[in-house]
Amino acid sequence: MARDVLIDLQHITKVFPPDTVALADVSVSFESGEIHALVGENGAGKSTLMKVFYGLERRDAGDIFFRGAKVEFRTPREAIAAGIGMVHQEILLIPEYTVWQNIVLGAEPVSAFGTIDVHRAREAVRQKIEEFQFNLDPDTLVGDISVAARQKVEILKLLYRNVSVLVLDEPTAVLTPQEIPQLFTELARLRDKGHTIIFISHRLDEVLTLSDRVTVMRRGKIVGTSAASKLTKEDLARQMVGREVLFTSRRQPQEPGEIVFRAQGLNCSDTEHRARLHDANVEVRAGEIVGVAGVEGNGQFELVNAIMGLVPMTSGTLEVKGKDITHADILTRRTLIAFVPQDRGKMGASLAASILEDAIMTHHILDPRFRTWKGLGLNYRHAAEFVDQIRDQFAVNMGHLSDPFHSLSGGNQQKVILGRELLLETPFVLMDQPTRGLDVGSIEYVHQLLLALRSKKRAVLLISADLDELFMVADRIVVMCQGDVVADLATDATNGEEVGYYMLGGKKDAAHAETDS
Amino acid sequence: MNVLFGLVSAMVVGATPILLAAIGGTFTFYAGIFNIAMEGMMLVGAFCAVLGSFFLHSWFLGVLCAIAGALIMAGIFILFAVKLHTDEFLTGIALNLFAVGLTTFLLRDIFHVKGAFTDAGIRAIPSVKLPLIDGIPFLGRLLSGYNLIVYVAVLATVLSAFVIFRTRFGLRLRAAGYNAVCLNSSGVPASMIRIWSLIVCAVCCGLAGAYLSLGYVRLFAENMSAGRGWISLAAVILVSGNPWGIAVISLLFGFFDGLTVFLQGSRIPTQFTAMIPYVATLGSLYLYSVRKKRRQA
Amino acid sequence: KPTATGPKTDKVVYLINGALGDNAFYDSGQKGIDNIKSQYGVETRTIECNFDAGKYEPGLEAAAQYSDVVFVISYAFEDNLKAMADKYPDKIFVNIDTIVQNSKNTITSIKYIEEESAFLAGVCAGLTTTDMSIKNVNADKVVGVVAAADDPVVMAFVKAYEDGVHYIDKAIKVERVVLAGIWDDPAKGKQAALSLYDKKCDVVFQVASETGLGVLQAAKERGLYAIGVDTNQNDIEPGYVIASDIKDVGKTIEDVYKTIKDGTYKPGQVLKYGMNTGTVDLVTEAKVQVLPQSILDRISKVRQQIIDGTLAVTKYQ
Amino acid sequence: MRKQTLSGILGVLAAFVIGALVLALQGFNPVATYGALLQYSLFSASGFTATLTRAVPLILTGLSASIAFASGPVNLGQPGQLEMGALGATLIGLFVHLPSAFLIPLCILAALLGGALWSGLAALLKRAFAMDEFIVTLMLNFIADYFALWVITYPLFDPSASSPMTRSINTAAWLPDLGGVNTSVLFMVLAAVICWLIMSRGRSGYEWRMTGQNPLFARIGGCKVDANYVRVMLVTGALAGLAGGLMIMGGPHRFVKGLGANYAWDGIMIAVVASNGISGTFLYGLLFSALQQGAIGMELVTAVPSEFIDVLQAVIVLVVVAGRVSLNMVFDRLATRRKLKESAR
Ligand SMILES: Nc1ncnc2c1ncn2[C@@H]1O[C@H](COP(=O)(O)OP(=O)(O)OP(=O)(O)O)[C@@H](O)[C@H]1O
Ligand SMILES: Nc1ncnc2c1ncn2[C@@H]1O[C@H](COP(=O)(O)OP(=O)(O)OP(=O)(O)O)[C@@H](O)[C@H]1O
Ligand SMILES: [Mg+2]
Ligand SMILES: [Mg+2]
Repeated sequence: MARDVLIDLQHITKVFPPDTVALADVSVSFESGEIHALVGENGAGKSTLMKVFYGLERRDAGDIFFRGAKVEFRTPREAIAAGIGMVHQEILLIPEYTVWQNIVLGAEPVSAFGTIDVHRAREAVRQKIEEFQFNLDPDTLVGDISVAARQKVEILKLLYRNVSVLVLDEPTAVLTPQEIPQLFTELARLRDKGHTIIFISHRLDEVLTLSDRVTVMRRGKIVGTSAASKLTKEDLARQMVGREVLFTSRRQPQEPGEIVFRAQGLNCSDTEHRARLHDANVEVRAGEIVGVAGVEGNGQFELVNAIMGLVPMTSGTLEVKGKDITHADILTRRTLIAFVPQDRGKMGASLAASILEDAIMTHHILDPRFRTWKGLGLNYRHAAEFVDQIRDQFAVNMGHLSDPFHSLSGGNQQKVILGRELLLETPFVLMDQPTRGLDVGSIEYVHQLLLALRSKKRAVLLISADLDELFMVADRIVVMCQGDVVADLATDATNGEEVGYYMLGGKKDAAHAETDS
Repeated sequence: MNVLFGLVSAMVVGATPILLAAIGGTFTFYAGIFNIAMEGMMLVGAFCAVLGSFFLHSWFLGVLCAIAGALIMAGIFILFAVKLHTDEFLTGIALNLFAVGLTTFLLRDIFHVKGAFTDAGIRAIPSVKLPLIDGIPFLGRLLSGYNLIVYVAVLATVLSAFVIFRTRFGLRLRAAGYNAVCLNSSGVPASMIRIWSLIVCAVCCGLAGAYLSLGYVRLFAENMSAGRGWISLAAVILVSGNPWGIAVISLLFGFFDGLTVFLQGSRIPTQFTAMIPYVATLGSLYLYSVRKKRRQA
Repeated sequence: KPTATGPKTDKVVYLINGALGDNAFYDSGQKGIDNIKSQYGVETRTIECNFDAGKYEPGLEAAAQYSDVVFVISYAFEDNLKAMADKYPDKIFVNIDTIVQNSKNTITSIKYIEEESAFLAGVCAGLTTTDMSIKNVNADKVVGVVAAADDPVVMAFVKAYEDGVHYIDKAIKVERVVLAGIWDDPAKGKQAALSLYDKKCDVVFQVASETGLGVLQAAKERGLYAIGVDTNQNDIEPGYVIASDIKDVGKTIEDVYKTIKDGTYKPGQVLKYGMNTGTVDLVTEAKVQVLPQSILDRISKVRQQIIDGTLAVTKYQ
Repeated sequence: MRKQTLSGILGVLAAFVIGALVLALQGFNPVATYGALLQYSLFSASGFTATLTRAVPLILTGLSASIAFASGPVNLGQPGQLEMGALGATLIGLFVHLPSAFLIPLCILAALLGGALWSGLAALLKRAFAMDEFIVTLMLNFIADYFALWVITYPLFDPSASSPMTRSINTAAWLPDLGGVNTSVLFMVLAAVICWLIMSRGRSGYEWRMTGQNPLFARIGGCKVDANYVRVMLVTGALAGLAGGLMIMGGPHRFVKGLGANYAWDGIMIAVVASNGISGTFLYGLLFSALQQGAIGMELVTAVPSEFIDVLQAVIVLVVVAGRVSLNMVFDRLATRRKLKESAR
């Protein structure tokens, strides 16, 4: 391993006023031609470190050396010019633009009068697509393609700029299990062509398979850098959270109770009248966790929205605790269903509101203790107590109640949302990707919560793209494919291969036969 | 026949300043700026046009002054809304207020008059006879002989459609509105694009102002933009920035605005005919919204 | 040292409901105020209420407290004026253009007989449209008027103008554009005038303040004729403004102030200013004279008849 | 909150300093001018009451805009809603004959309804046809203005008047003066307190705010988002209508031309300067009212043209807001430096 040090970050400090020290004297170096993973809990400062390097955030102290020289990237443009590209944690593409437009944006080939040379641009993009064997059509709108394809567009966007250093911030968080290995082969191929890749991930297995070296961060500091071959998953997790983390299921055998949630024959169409859900049947019993597996975009989103009453169903019935909620308004549903949505900023909370305001949503209607003055007033004293309760029960690390919600790190935001929803004490809990983007410590915590719910005899429907997660906590796994529920399997009687097989559309009819028997 | 031509010409006259300002507004709209300062930019443009034309004895220099004046307004907007990140709506409101106060103040200070300044020394922007078309009997009268700025407005519409949808700047401009962070990380500072969009907007509003004070009439009157900037903004938002749509809306507004004068002979009270352009705007908003809804459903 | 026994008269306030800069009514009054200032060396101030109803009462109050003499144009706040005059009976209030009487009868009102000059403007327009020897005048007997608002004072002008036109020839058609209170949009005024010229009008009378400036420019653009209002506007577009219907507010203000100074002023009067005082008139003098002598002579003749009282002009207010 | 107050005060002071420089450049004496401004707005009995009276429409329309903007709807229709409210109060005041104790509440109700009717129309168009309320309310302003002008020129015209205005409303509907101060001020303060209670202590205020910030989240949370939209539009329209009604009942006692003037636009500006906060709107409303009232004093005492106040207002707006942003930056920089020191230790 006689590689040169390509990037050297020295004593980087970054403060987010008023008092978040996101990076405290961080020094780390990256070598040319390596795949270097950056891991750490939520809020450890990984993204911030890379943004500082890329010129998206200003640092408050420290130096950056690139190819031995001290550099100062004030904007991404300068970083790109130096051959560095970054794919962000949140996908940053413009859905209204086509694939090629997104890729060339900022580096467009032009002809006379500043007109974009569409032909040249499209050809160049097509070439790159072929060169790296990405399966993309340059002319489709980015809004119409899958999340995985968008990830590829992001990477292509960098390759189009001929960068030699790629920074990928959680590229796999939104990918399906089938897509991850694909991405890995592509990344490995890039490395073999001489690219340097820095990638951030919470999936320790991935980190260990893909990377050459791993740097662990904790609370704005570097814990250490080591060769991946010398590490185990447990080592990594310990370094990250500072204690042991369990990776095996602690699900105790338990007899499920009566049926709590029943969806029968759900049909649902999207705005273009394409059917998104056909005759979907799902049942969840008390004390049971039912997992929903499926490649993203196969009807899970519609299932969730239909259950919550966010989109109209064309037919079907919904029932919770024997109560028919097919036509109920959202508030009625909320008396029966706790809901943790996948998109925290859009559906789970208002980022600009205060922590308190986000934490008491729904309770302020359903719980009479939140009312004063004959229901006209909101009891802020009780609200404050309530937030304290969430903080204590769910171990939320937060500042003042009136701080904006976005000042919380992702994991803590999720904990507040979980706390709010679980304290609703509803018989049925609907969770959509509750651990997406969370670190191992937080994931472990969420899993414990799920199992605690199960032992409290509540019914849980868990939608997850992470099969390992489903196998760890779910009692049954229903598989969705193209809007159909294609399989309903007891976790103990199936395995990852079988679920994957159904997910990819195999043996549809056989699956039905199996469930019927 | 005369009345018909009169109506057409009234339509063109009413539409031109709105069209020009709205074309400017479409740039800031695509750049993601809620720009309500068009009114103020237009007013300052109108004032500076008269200032330049009167003292420099040239309508052309007057037009340049108008653009310069509007650019100064844009500069303040840029300083506050882009650089200091103050609220755009507020910046716009303050700028509009500032424009009214400043032009009145300067009118008194420079020309020693209040209300309106008119003088034979103000050179007007000439009207243009289109070379070939002017000779054609009916069409010539319909299309030729308008003020130069009218043709500039037509050109600006075509050009803006080209720039926004065909050029590199256009691609970046729209990206700045759709997702500024994406544009930033693509290596183009969104703030630069915003600044350019405001500059383009100021140029257009400056021209619109020059049309008001040197084109159609040849004088400056306090607050002579008279709400046209707001109508432009409504037009931009109504058609989500599309330059062709803006052209249609501006012409419609101009037509109904002209109609208010032509409906005088009828028995409808003048207060009601005066409402027509605004009711018509609501009508087009209705048609637009219903169509959009139907397309979505 | 103060020796005079009468009320103090050294601070004069000119309080107007609208704003200066109309090139007409308010400005004419301001000229009178300025003359008072230079002639008597007294302190003068102007308060513009900018048509803001919320400013009328505090403006009056401040003016009454600050000054000795208040000249006020009190459209829309006659009530406030009455109350204020009763509250400050020692101050001199002169109300211009309308008649306002308070219970203590201390307000002096100046009333103009604007129908007389507007009638003469109509005579002028009627004579012009029927005289095809004047350049560009067409065969159709049509004249026009652009009014900025649909209110009694403006409509008094319009109707007297029509009477004047028909006094010349009953067959002349009078086309009107009455705007909905648009006083400060010259573009609108021009548009209105153009529409009238399109309807074959040869002469357009404007009763529209700043909006009316657009009328004058429309006349020039079409090579046709306009009649100005309130001040002498004949030289704004030389050769196209054939006459102006003037209302010399300034002169009346000076006259009244003179009586205040020389002690002949009596509170609570109604002073009527018609053509016989020269305060309202039609002026035809211009750098570029368009009207032929015959028309000028005819106008003079009618003016004299009005002054003599041999021709009675119908009043509308 | 404290930071906002500080930056507000600093901003206003800075704006006055800038204004003083401009005045001095123009050859006016800044001290005398500001002295006159203060005397005619705050430090004389009649000036002070006039300032308070002028603040009524400014603050009420400001509150209307604050609540609307904080809750989502871009209701820019305060000018029109104010006129419709004034028209409502005028109608009742003219044609209903009752003792004060009944007539005054009835007139106020009519004012509230008049404003709510006009904003409700916009809300209806939005709900039924998805027409953007921003454009609708803007257009309805023009329409209301011409409509009111028609009403006072024709059907309700006072034949003895020389400009468009209605007859005087029944004296029973006149708001009395209390110690020189018109009672319309009390109604305004009452409305402001209620607004504050609703927004800062009420359940509806909480829901409206949350809906304004993230409607999807509020909807999932069980808030009736559509109903809230309509409610906010009606309430904010009613507030603007109340402004109009109180102007009639406390002021000229009749609908005269130019009644609306620029109050509502100033109110909108005040709301935005105050970042849509209730107490901020109240305070800035008083400030702007004092400025506008004091302008008369400046015109009288030092003969400064009234345009100057327009410029000064614009400067205050810009400087206060820019000051707020810069002050935040300064605070941030201080906090950063402190943290850096701490972590270096
Ligand atoms: N724009 C911002 N404003 C204020 N604080 C911020 C901002 N961005 C990040 N932070 C804070 O800085 C710290 C580091 O955040 P960062 O996003 O770098 O974490 P991360 O390691 O990438 O976490 P994750 O795994 O959740 O992405 C966190 O406490 C976060 O709350
Ligand atoms: N991490 C952060 N914490 C707090 N505020 C932030 C953070 N990052 C950006 N901001 C604020 O968000 C806004 C937008 O930031 P952005 O990076 O787009 O602007 P900029 O590029 O710094 O501005 P300019 O173009 O003027 O240099 C600014 O007000 C900035 O201060
Ligand atoms: Mg991150
Ligand atoms: Mg003729």
